[in-house]
Amino acid sequence: MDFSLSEEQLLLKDSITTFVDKDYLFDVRQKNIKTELGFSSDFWKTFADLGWLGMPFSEADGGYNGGPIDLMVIMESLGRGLVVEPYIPNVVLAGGLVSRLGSEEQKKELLPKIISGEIQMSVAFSEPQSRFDLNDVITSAKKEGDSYILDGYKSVVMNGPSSNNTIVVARTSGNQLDKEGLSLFIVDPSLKGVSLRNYSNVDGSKASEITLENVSTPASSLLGNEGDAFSALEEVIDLATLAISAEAVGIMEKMNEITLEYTKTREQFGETLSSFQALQHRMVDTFMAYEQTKSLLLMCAAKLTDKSDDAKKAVSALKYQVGIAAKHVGEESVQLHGGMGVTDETNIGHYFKRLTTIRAIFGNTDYHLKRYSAL
Amino acid sequence: MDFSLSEEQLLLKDSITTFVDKDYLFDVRQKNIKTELGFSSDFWKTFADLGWLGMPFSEADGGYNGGPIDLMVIMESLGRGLVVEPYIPNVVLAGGLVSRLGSEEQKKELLPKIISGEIQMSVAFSEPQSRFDLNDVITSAKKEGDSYILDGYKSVVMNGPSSNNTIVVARTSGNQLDKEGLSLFIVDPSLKGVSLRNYSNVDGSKASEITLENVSTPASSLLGNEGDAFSALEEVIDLATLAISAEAVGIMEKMNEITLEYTKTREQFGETLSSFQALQHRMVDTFMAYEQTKSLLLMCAAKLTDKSDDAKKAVSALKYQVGIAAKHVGEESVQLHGGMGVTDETNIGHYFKRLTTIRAIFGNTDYHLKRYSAL
Amino acid sequence: MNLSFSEEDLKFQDEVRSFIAENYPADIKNKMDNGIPVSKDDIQTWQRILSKKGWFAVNWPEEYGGTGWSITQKHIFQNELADANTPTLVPFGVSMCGPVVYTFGTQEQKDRFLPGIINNDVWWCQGYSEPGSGSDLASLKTKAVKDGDHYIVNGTKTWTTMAQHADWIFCLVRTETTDIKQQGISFLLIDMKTPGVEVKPIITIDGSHEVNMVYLDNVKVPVENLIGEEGAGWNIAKFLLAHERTGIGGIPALKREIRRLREITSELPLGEGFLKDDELFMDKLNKLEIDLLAAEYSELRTLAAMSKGGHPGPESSILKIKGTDLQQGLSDLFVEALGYYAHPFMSEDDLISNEGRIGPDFAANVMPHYLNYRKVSIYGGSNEIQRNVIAKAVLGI
Amino acid sequence: MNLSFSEEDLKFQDEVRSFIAENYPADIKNKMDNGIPVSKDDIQTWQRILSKKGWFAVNWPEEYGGTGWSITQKHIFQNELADANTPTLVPFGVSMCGPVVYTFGTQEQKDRFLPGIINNDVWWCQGYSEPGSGSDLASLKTKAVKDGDHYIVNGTKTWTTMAQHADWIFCLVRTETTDIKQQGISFLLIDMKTPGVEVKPIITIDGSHEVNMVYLDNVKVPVENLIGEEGAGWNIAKFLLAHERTGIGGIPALKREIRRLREITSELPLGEGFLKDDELFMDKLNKLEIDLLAAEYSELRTLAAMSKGGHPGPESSILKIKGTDLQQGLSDLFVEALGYYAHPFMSEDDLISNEGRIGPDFAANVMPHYLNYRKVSIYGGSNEIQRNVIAKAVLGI
Repeated sequence: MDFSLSEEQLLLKDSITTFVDKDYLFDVRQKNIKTELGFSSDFWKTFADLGWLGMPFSEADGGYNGGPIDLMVIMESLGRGLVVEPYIPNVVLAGGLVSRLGSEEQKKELLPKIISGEIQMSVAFSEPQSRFDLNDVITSAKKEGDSYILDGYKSVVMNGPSSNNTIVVARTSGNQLDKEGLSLFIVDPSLKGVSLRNYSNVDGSKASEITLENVSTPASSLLGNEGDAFSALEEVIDLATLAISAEAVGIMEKMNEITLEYTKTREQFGETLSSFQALQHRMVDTFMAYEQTKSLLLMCAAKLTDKSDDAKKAVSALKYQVGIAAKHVGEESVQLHGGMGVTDETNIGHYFKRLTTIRAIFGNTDYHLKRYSAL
Repeated sequence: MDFSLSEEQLLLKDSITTFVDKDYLFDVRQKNIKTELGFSSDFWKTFADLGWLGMPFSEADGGYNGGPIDLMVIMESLGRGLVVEPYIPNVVLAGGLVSRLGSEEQKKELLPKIISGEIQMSVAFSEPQSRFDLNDVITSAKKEGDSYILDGYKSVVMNGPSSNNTIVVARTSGNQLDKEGLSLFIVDPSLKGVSLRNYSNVDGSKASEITLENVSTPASSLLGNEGDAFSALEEVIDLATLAISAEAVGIMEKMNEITLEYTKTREQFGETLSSFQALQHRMVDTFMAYEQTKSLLLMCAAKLTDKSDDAKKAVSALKYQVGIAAKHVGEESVQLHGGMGVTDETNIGHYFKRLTTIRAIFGNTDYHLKRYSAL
Repeated sequence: MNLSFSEEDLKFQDEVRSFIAENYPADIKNKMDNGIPVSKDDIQTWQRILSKKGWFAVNWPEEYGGTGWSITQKHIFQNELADANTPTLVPFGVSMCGPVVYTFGTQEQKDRFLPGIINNDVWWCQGYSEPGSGSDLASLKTKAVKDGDHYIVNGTKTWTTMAQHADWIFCLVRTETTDIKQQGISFLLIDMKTPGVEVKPIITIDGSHEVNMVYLDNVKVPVENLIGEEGAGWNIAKFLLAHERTGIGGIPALKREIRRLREITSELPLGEGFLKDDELFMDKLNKLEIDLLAAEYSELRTLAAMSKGGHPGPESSILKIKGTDLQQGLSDLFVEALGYYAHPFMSEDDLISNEGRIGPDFAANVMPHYLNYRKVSIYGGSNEIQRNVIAKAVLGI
Repeated sequence: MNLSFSEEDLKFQDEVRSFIAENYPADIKNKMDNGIPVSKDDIQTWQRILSKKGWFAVNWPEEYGGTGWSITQKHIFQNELADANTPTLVPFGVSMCGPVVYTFGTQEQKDRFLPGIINNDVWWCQGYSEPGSGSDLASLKTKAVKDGDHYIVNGTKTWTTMAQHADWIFCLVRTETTDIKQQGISFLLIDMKTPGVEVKPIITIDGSHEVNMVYLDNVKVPVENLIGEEGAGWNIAKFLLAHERTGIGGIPALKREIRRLREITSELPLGEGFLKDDELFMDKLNKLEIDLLAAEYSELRTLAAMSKGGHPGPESSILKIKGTDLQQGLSDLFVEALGYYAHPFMSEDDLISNEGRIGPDFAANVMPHYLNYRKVSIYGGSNEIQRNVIAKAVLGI
């Protein structure tokens, strides 16, 4: 049993940490999220240049053969920097689906561009009624000649606004909750009948509501076999859940550090906050919450790497724990900052906002507790 | 809106408090619970002499017309003294059922003796599978001529060992979970086919497992109408739930006092425990837990007095809160006592044990949360 | 003990309910019901309607324009206001400055300041916190130096809610530097139009502008604006903090909001059913409702005790902690209810124009509310300070 | 990073499993599986079986009879022991006194004391706590005054687990009174048969006799029983506390118990079904299982770090807090599972005679276990003390 990172993973971690500490400054981030794009295309280019975008792809696809542990290393480090660039929706979700299900043509067309940072993609998997159930899909796709006709509504599509292509989950057969009958389509958002409503989320990321009205997309845009998308979709979302959990662990580690530092300097009643025992014990508790989550993160990354039988269950255990710890660490960090914790100017509140949205993304505690129990 | 007690209620409270503080000493209690009877018949006589046993009964029945608020006053004060004498099973449960459902004859036969302390009674309402559902009854009663034949098993019957008569809940019709078809029988434990296994509970009270095998009890032992017992049973258990909640509130108030006192005298690292801020804040939290519970207790007593539409819901809200607070206050009190909290010699651990059994009696937090939600 | 409403109470309830139904302006109601921010004008309009009826300064002594209502009547009134979802009454004048003026002020001061508060012509804000002081309020540094018939005030106040709308500010200032920091503090009323007063917005994490920095640079304040004795300000501050805390729990609003959340669980689709089918979620809702019930009756107990004389004591600290816990907990449950739809951010302008909401109608305010409500355990004396207060005053440690 | 078992690890697991299956005495197994208290003899028998195989002093250096196993092997071994529900190994000799002796003792002391520990001839108990000391261990008052080639020891030790069975006690004693209370403490081994040693039982709220008072009245202890330098006892105590904490979490036993509780939910009738149909209960069980999984991997991380050198540091405090939280939480869930059937009390004699159990077979131990486990957050350095340790050592405050 070995918990240590490989040489390469340590180098990767170092390289991201250096980037985050030196270049990804808080005020730069704050400016970037207020732009139309919502992030920095220069930074995205850097990610590509440093090889981070290619990490999860096979060498055959032009990538670096990275596994779940590499992904964990990347996201934990990006989390510490509160990096808003859309690594998960673009690389992990869309790239993950294309690399798993794509035809040789589709892979050749899309993966090199994802790896080089030329294109942005997204995956439209949720609907207003679906909450976190991946199999709950009303959006329909009907074959007509050489095309499919898509109708439906996809909600809160991460990275939707800047996506050159969006992978849409649609139902080609079966009933609303069936796992069978789901198909994926690589949809060009400029097609007739596709309308996007773009917006910012509270965490600074961008998303879209997508309406599909009688959209005709060529049969060649089908990704994978018709009706057979569920298991690949679930696998990719599970990997993305690991990724976003790693991001949360990075964020919590950083928030604990910032808060501890703050309490060591802020004085009240003639003493630093850190000298009050009641606050000390609460900081010990947030530290332990972080440690517990980190342990499950490592376990989950290992089980996904080993393709263990209980890997899915490990994902749900992890995300459940992330939800619990994120609320605990997030709220306590703000509280211990007092008034400063709720101002837009200081970084702690922005870490808090991202940590808060992560609680729900890919399923909240209730959802994953039930999934854990059912698996 | 008026939260104050009446003159009479204040006198009642004073009288019990005086008894508890002066006569009901911890070592006396500890000796008494180790006897065969498990409590003091002298004290029981005192309860009768001071009129406490007659409180809940109508004047016509020889009582004092006391309502839920009087019952609350009694039980809160008895709780503070960790009184083990079986007020609830005998007076509130058995007495409550007889006074509600009894024929004139049954009432004349039994109530004066309950009020004078001459007899002990109990109610056998739970079964191994029933957990807290009053309507879950397998024990059956079949009419045969002038008798009923009882068959079944009743579990953890409070005050069973010293009962001259036990009121048995049995099913005369319907299926296991039906609310209709439940009947009550006043069963003489010396009848053929009745066997008792008597024992002590961890809180020092006594209970019995009762097996009924082909027991023939005269039709005159039927209490109330055949098949119609559920609503009276539910009403009496609700009142008993108020009573035991009041006992818990008294216990928690006392445990908080004892613990606070202990932390003010016990020194560690050259300072009293009470001077450590982390402990102070925790004692504030246990104090608040007590206060919150007390508020619901008052609300519930008032709603039962007014026979409000939402009185049942108030009972479940209260007992849910009692369960939460009892665990919190109980465990923290022991923890703050350190090693002394777990020894048999000191009173705090015995308060803790009673508070712990109260968490389950008449339904634990899960049961009452569900009932609250369903009502 | 009797907790039910009398005949007269029920009649009073009808009267209040009818009055609100007939007099609550439809445009303001529309904004409130749809999460569109209300303006200062809206609030002023509504408060004047209440004031005209004599129902604004509810808690004041009758001689100054109060109602003379019983505890039960006040309870009913607050509940009816909350049920109707009327704008929260701004406390700085009517609940804070007013009571200070009629309790500690001279007759002249009463005559001068109370009418403006009660008829809503003059808006107040509170100058307590300072950048360095935080929970340690008494460490405040803003200085007021006497210069003839004026004080010259210098310093910075922060977290000043609604300062951008206020005409006057009541301030704690240091008139003397002593070894015991609670001494030498005075309570001063300052006209915001005085030269040297500057207000700068603080934007909070929910994106709203509610609080401000208030810079005081050689501000000349007439000595007749001093309330109470010079150096007696700390007592007034303590009096005020206890007053503030009873209101801070916001129980009636919580009752409306939890009812609303229960409705929402029947509206929000979930799979082929609704959110109400989710037992785990409903458990949390029910637990919170029971907790709220307990807090409501705790507040009633405190109010009942107060009605028998005496100001709210340390019990108000308990109400503050429980009330703010519930506010935060409920705002979090709303966030959970929405799933992904809690994430889209709408600016205040988006909301006012009422266009392009994302997801369910009520969604836009939910996350901002959660984020904004982080403050409630921090302000008005942080919940940590409240625990210190309870430990000292109630537990005697 | 690689957390899976290698081929050899799996082979090792098989070996351990087979050994236990073949060598774990049926009568002891029967007692353990049915909640009948095991005797000192039972424990000794089992520990000798392990000792003979060379699997008793698992963590000791090989030169003293240890196994030289890898972290993974130790992990596997502990899990297999727990899975088979074997008696918990008594830590006072093998996990506490032994490591102290081989780390701080002279060659002579090693030769004299280690064999008795490893072959289970000599039973040890721990003389740390005193009536006045509690969490403030260093405030201990038991005095050892040198008198020629002996110390004369006077004082009282308390909470001494298994003192009634012990042959020897290792004690912290004060050999010098200094301003800094951590100084002047020495580590002394005392034969319980020495005149002046008296053991008195302390009965705990679960009704069991596990702990004792140990009175030391002019006890003559040869100076060669001093471990380490005179006055260096505090360092040894700290070394030992850290050692104790890693084991205290009891993760492997918790894993067996939670599996058992899950089985029980399919056995316990509830209405027309079983307890497992109760979603609220199962949620709590699942939450606890996830929490336990996290604690297990936290422990593995700590062990892995230790295997790369160094003693367990403040991380052991985290494990102690989490492990004991889980022990208490799980024991409470068992109580909840039983409903009313958690209440009947069976004395130790009732259990040994194994007659007249009330309710489900496993019920008799459930409430005593819950009550008894209140101690785990108190002993071995209370969880409050552990938080102080973490604050200081990990957070640097």
